[in-house]
Amino acid sequence: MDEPKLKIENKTVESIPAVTIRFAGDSGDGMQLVGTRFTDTSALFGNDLATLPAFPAEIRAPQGTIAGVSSFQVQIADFDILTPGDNPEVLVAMNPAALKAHLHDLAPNGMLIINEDAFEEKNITKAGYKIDPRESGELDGYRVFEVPMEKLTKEALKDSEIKGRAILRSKNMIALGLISWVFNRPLEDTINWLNKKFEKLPEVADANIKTLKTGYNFGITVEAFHHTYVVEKAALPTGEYTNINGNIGLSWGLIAGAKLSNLELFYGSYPITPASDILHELSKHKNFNVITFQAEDEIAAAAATVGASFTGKLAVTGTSGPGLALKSETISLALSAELPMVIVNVQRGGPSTGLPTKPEQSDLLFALYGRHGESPLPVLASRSPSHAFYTAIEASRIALKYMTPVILLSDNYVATGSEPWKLPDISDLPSLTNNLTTTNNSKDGFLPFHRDMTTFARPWAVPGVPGLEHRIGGLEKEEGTGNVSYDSANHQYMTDMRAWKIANIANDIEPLELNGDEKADTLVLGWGSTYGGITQAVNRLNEKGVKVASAHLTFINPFPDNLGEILSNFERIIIPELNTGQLIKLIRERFLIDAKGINKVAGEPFTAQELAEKIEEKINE
Amino acid sequence: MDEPKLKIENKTVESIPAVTIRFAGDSGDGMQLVGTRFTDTSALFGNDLATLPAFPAEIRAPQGTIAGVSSFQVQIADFDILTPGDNPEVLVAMNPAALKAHLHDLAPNGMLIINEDAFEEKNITKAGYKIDPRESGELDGYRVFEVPMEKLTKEALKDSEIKGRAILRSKNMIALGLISWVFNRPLEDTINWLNKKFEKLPEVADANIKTLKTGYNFGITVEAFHHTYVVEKAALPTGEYTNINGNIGLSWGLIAGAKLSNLELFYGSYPITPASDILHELSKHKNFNVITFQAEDEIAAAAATVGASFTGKLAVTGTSGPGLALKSETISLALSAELPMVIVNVQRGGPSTGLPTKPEQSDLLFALYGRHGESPLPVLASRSPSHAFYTAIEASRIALKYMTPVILLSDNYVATGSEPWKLPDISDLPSLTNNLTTTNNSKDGFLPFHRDMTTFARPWAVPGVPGLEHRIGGLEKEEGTGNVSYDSANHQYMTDMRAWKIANIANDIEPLELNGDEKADTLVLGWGSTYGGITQAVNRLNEKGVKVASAHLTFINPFPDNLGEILSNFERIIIPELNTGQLIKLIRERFLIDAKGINKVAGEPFTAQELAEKIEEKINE
Amino acid sequence: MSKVPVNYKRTDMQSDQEVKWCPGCGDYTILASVQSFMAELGISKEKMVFVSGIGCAARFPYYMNTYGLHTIHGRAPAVATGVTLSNPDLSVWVVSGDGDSLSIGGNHLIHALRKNVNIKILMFNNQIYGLTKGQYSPTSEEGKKTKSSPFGSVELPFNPMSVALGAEASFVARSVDMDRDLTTQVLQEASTHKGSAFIEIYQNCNVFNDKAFEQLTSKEGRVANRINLVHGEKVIFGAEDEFAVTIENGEAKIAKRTDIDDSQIYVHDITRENPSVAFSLSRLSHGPYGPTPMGVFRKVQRETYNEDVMKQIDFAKDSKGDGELDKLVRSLGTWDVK
Amino acid sequence: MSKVPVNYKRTDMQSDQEVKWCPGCGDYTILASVQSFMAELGISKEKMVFVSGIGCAARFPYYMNTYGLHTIHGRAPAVATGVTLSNPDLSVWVVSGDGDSLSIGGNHLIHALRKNVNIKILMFNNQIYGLTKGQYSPTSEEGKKTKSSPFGSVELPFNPMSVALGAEASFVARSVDMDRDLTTQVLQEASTHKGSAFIEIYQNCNVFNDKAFEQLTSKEGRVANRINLVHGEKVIFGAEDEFAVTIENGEAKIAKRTDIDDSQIYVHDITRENPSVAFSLSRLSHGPYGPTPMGVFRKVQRETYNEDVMKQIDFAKDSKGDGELDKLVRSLGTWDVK
Ligand SMILES: Cc1ncc(C[n+]2csc(CCOP(=O)(O)OP(=O)(O)O)c2C)c(N)n1
Ligand SMILES: Cc1ncc(C[n+]2csc(CCOP(=O)(O)OP(=O)(O)O)c2C)c(N)n1
Ligand code: SF4
Ligand code: SF4
Ligand SMILES: [Mg+2]
Ligand SMILES: [Mg+2]
Repeated sequence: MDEPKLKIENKTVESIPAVTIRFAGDSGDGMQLVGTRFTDTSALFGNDLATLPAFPAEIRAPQGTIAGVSSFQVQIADFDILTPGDNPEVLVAMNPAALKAHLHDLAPNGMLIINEDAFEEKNITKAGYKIDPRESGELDGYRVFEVPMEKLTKEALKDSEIKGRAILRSKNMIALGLISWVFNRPLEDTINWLNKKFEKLPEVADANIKTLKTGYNFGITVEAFHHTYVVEKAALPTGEYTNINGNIGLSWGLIAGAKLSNLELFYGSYPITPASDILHELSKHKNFNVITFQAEDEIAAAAATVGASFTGKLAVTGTSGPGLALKSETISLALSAELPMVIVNVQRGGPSTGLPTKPEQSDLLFALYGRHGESPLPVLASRSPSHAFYTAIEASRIALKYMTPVILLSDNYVATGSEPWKLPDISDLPSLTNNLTTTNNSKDGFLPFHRDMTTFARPWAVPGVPGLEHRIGGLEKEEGTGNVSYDSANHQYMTDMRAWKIANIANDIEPLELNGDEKADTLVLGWGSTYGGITQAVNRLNEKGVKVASAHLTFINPFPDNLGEILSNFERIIIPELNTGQLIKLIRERFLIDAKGINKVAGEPFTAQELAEKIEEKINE
Repeated sequence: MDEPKLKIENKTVESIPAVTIRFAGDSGDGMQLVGTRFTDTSALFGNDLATLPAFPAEIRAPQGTIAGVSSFQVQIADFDILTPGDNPEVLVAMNPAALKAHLHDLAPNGMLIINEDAFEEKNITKAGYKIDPRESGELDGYRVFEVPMEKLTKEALKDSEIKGRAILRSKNMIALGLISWVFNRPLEDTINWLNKKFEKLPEVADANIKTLKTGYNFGITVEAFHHTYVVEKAALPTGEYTNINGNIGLSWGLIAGAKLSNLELFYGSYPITPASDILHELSKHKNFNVITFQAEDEIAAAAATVGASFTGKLAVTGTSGPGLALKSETISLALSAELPMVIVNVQRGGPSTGLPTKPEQSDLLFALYGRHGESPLPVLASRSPSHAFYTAIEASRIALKYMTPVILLSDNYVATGSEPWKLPDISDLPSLTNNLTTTNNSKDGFLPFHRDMTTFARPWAVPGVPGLEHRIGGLEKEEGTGNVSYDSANHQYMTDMRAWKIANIANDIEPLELNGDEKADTLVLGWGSTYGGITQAVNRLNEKGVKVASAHLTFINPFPDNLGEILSNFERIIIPELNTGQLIKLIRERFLIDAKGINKVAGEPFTAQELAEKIEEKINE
Repeated sequence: MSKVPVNYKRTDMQSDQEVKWCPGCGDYTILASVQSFMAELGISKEKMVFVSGIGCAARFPYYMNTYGLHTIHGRAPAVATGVTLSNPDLSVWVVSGDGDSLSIGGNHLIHALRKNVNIKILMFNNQIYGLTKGQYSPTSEEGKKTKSSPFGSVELPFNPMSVALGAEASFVARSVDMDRDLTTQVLQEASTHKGSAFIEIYQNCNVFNDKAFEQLTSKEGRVANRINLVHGEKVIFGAEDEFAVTIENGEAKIAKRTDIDDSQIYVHDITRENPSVAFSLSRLSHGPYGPTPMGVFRKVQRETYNEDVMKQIDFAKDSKGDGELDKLVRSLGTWDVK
Repeated sequence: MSKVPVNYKRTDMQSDQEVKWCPGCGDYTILASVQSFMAELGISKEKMVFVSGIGCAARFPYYMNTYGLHTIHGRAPAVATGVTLSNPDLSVWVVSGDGDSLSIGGNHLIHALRKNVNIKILMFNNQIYGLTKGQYSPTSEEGKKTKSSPFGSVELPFNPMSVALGAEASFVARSVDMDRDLTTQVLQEASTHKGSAFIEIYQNCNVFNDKAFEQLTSKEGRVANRINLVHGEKVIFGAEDEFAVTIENGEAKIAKRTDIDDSQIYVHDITRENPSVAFSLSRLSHGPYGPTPMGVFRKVQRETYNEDVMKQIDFAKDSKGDGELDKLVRSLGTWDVK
């Protein structure tokens, strides 16, 4: 087969500002790979983009069933976007189950590409259809393209060294090739990638490349596809970009936090979806002096992290909801011993095991109040993959400066979604201070609980430093000496001090910023992963002429100092959350404001459209 | 030695309405025993009373030091009282450390009885005194009685079979005998008790009795004590009374809950102060078919309790703060599987190991929000030892009727304090319903998540029942079938259903009642162990003419239905709590009311006096 | 537990749930073995309870047409303890993975075994965390490269048989997914055992740790490397029975039969009170590499925790009579206010 | 860890904290032994770290004039793991009770031992929960009446030596509070051991479980019942050395010396790779009753977890060079927007 000619012949090319494409197929069909490849090529091309992968909790649920469907959505655009799109305009469905699971999201008149070879009776029944959906009329209103992906693959590989059913493993490349044609994306990048990935299995690389080209050529050849599209480069701020997801952003942020504070990073963790990838990522970077400790459980992970903190590391433990529950007692120890520590919680659907692969923002109150006794600590949240990088640094900064555990919230949406990130100038990143000490602070011997009078942080004397030997623990400690104390007045004082130390951080964090119409009556306030959705919704409403502004909290405890003032400038406060209303409780309580919630607990992020509608409804209520 | 003559000769007897006495000594001095004996005798006599034991976290801290001081306070009264008194009018100090630790609480002109034999230089120094407090003038303003308790004991026992230092073990009986004389309490009851307790060691019984009488006779003989007091019987409602502490009340309530629901009680626990006594008490009552399971840790205790619930028991797990932290993940499982279960949390000072033997109300928000995901459950709190009996039944009722875990809060003050309890007529106690089923609820097979449409509870089919085999777990479940479901709409529905089920309980609980001046502007709202203090403070203020009312919540989640209406009838809401302000957050959030807190985190309950003053301050602010 | 004659077919043991493991996963074979076995156990199915933690293996209860509870990671033995204590008449089975049982759940496992709680614990050992997509587990071999150990793991794995024996387990056995006969035998022995049983079943995770057990399952490996432990019989193995196990100086050893006299061969005895020999057998291999003992290591009768608990309750009722609330609330002494 | 010549007196090892155990508690003697031993260890005290959980025993760090961390119940081995991983140059000691180590903390204990983390774990076994005022523990004898088992406990206790050996412990030893010499010897052996060491020290709780160890500490008991394990020596014991230990049929047994030939006596070898014999020795007694082995059961060299972790880091730095943030953020490929 010849190299496909990349000149545009026999086709109309329409330029569009953005498109949202969803690839859906069986868990074994390689949809995540197709999606990622298409994303990377588009990034290289210069589009702005955002992605949303979704996969079942089973490793590989039964083939052909709805439970087994895995999908990947990407929005590419020639402008600055914040979400992976609302309803996709293009859906690739590799089998009937994928069609059944996703068709309802496809935009009216959307392009639907289906693998016709998979529409055998067996599969149709497995997907839960009574009759073939291609014949039931339910595809009316979409632009349907049936592609014999398996036949094409087999043909393409008839001379290949790969034989038998293994051939069909490449059929996802038909889809990728075809979509590349339709959206005018070159194949080179993917071809290079395949050659590199299968360096040691050249016959596999070859088979995939052949199939990829076959898909592309199918587009060229088949009449139906002669109308193609191009999404131009986005006018992003100039600079060097990379494409990261939130788990990677967060991991790199932790490495950066360690570098910037001149400390070494210790990461104690126990695998749990969707936080495991942080452990995986960090364990690759041992040349940064990163120690990753895969513990026997979350308690041990947190406990080892406390030990590491006591010994002078930038000590971090990461997990997801059920694991945070197990760490609660240990976090309380760090809080009482006033040791610096970052606890990363990548939220997922709950309660209990819940929906382990779905996003939710339902651990906020747990992060704030999830410890026995009076145990305040700072809580902040990442709003996007690149923001995760910066919040990881910020969480490290606060922990080290104030000698306190800090909870950093992410969620499955931030963690697994990706976006282009304009690389910062590393030398511009702030250096982080800490309370390490090697000198005695009193003539009567070292006082581990003698506080700094601006930050209220205690000194951090670590084993190995001569002369500062001391002993602390989880019983109430006497201010100054750190000795065990059951004294009433001291307990009151220490309780107040611990509270005050955290409250005082409000002066040391970025003030809240407004987006949208600052003169509006209505403020939409959010936190965490709803950032893209809210901001885009508010921008759209502003474009439509609806007066509304938005603001997004990074710190939920303490609140930034200017929050009260900002809130007082608006008549109506709307708080969208992927929970039944948690931030709203804090706002109502603190400011006695009758804020209104927009809530969703369906294992899915808000779409911008959905939010725009609901915000407008509330405004008009 | 003759039987002491119990006629009143050579003395003035003054009748007083109430007195608060505090016994303080070394951990080894037997102060808890003396206090308990005096309490029981007074109870038998017919006083109303309330007690407050306090002991160090160490088993037996070093003798003679402040850390090692153990104390027991009791108020006896001829009227209905609610607290163990504010500042004691009588202090018995067995050594200098006890004096040092407690003198500052003694009421002006209070009676101070000290064991003069303990005031050797060594002990005086150990207690941290530079000079003998008897000579420093710091005892001025008190009525000091120095009693040579050790000498008296030795003399009393010079012919005893007990020899050597062991003799001094009885010296606490001097104190008890003397106080019995001063407050005109007969010795018979204690003599009987000693004979029974030391049935097998008659020489020990004998020694104690001899010393007891010596103390009493010392009172008769020594000029100084000729002024004595009597606190008459209290005009309590007629009935049969017993004296219980909160851990016993709670334990009995659980046994009653099981009886009243025709179920067997399962109690899974791991020892922890101050909850261990519930395990101890329940393990005595195996003839009630009570199974107590001392697990390897709190997680296993909770997990076994979930297993017991799945198998049809009234399943209860009990602990204190650090243990509640460990149980969080397991409670979330019970919540998700919608299994009935009671979780008892006896609060103590936190964070971390904190102050294990001190009371605090700082786990309220943790009880409410201490789980990952959206995981609402009912939370209620005991306000006194006898109330613990009824709340244990109530928690069982709610758990069984609504198929939900329920958190029942107690604290160290309720748990270890005691009060007379007018026994209820057992046959008047309500019988408790449950959702046990043996019949299929659908023609397509048993639907474990098919709900009752009034309570929203699901049916409870337990292993052993033929035909209702089913499988459930902690992943999100499909409404009806209970099968694993990752469906968006179903997750939203189940989340709403779980929330609604709990919220709906508001209709099924006792409405809030008002105490004090119903027409007042100010309402003092409380929960848990502050009940006695608040009520007494408000009553005193009312007597003084200050217009104020009080109300005390048993349910903190959901709030009783009439709470909003009650709050709206007052201009000023004051919320005293032994924490930095937790209930107040809930009230402010829910009702957008600018309630004001009175807060204390000092390891001690509020005294009525302290509360009365602070409430008045707030009213006058 | 009284066995009533109940005749089930394997299909009676299958729930209506679709089985959701990866195609080719060893769990399927084990499921088939267990279903067939339970069908013939002679207990009616409402008395069977399957309890599991979290992991691929832990999905097991969904597929059994019995009572089932899919709980949280590592806690199944504790949950099952609550089940059997509450109703000693049930047949209670725990299904778990190597991570679930030996990583997060290690403590509950050893305590259940020590207490001899009447539950049967099946640990599907695939030497990997399957459900979380492939991190090393406490049974993974040293040097294993996984997502969380890209440069190779540096941990000596547990020997699950040794762990169980060190924890006073009264019943310890090992099987492998592919060998349905052996699995059935081992289940049979476990089901007649009073008290807790710990059964390790080597299970192939073809997605994240394929062929981990090849030395015991390949055509040659299975004859060369499986040391079948049979009660009352000499322990002999090899393609031509050319090897034997001896106990020398307190250690189990492998000898060529030509080098020893047959009288030196160890005769397997699962009922020895003293677990030392069972322990030494467990040291013949450290994982499924080379000659590896399979079958029942130990089966020793000892009072069960459940029985003892029930005895105390019965004793209390016999001696004090059934508890009465009226008496209880008066047990500390009362007084009357008139 | 390089030993510099540091000369301390015992008093240098005493912190300024008042010791708060009950008068007569066995913990005092152990504290004295440890303080004297640490004073002579030759390590400067800022490099010593004592980590503990919760319990009476766990108050220990407060009394050592070193770095100390009193953590939460059961988690000390995990905390200590974090300490030693963070600074392998420290001498890290865990002090714990039987409840702390074997009840709530069992899992962390066995994992630390398996991984051979370089920490020394002292478990003060008083066979009771002291701090919570007397409930039975996982080492309490069966039938024990306590506050939580008023009718007697129904649990077989762990044999801590067996548990540790089953968990791949590379160093296992036992001592008793009263025997300061033995304790010092055992500490000495542990301190020269690379990797984790598990040391059980029988400790009298005179308040809640007085005289539990009488059979090993009374005048007669100590001669009659202590089986002293000495490396390289025949295991002989009794008031007149009249008994010996033999290894027969894979089990350790006690024999009258008159009944056997001296050549049959087991010669103790703490360095045997195979833990089977050490395990069988652990079965000679199940608690401090009758003849009970004391001293070092096992001391086997094996790579430590810490070393292996550091090796990977050094290797990564050698092969990739010190990490640079600039490179890191570009590692997934970048593009330019102009
Ligand atoms: C508290 C908690 N921690 C972590 C997890 C994530 N998790 C689920 S299964 C699993 C391990 C699975 O391994 P294994 O038990 O060997 O079972 P397999 O999947 O291999 O059958 C982990 C770490 C969880 N669900 N809950
Ligand atoms: C999470 C938690 N659970 C329970 C407790 C209560 N607790 C403190 S020490 C202890 C057991 C003490 O026994 P052991 O470890 O043997 O130490 P000992 O006091 O006998 O030295 C318990 C149950 C606690 N502090 N924290
Ligand atoms: S991941 Fe492995 S263990 Fe899990 S289902 Fe797939 S093959 Fe089986
Ligand atoms: S309770 Fe027992 S172990 Fe604890 S300090 Fe007292 S004697 Fe020692
Ligand atoms: Mg596994
Ligand atoms: Mg102990």
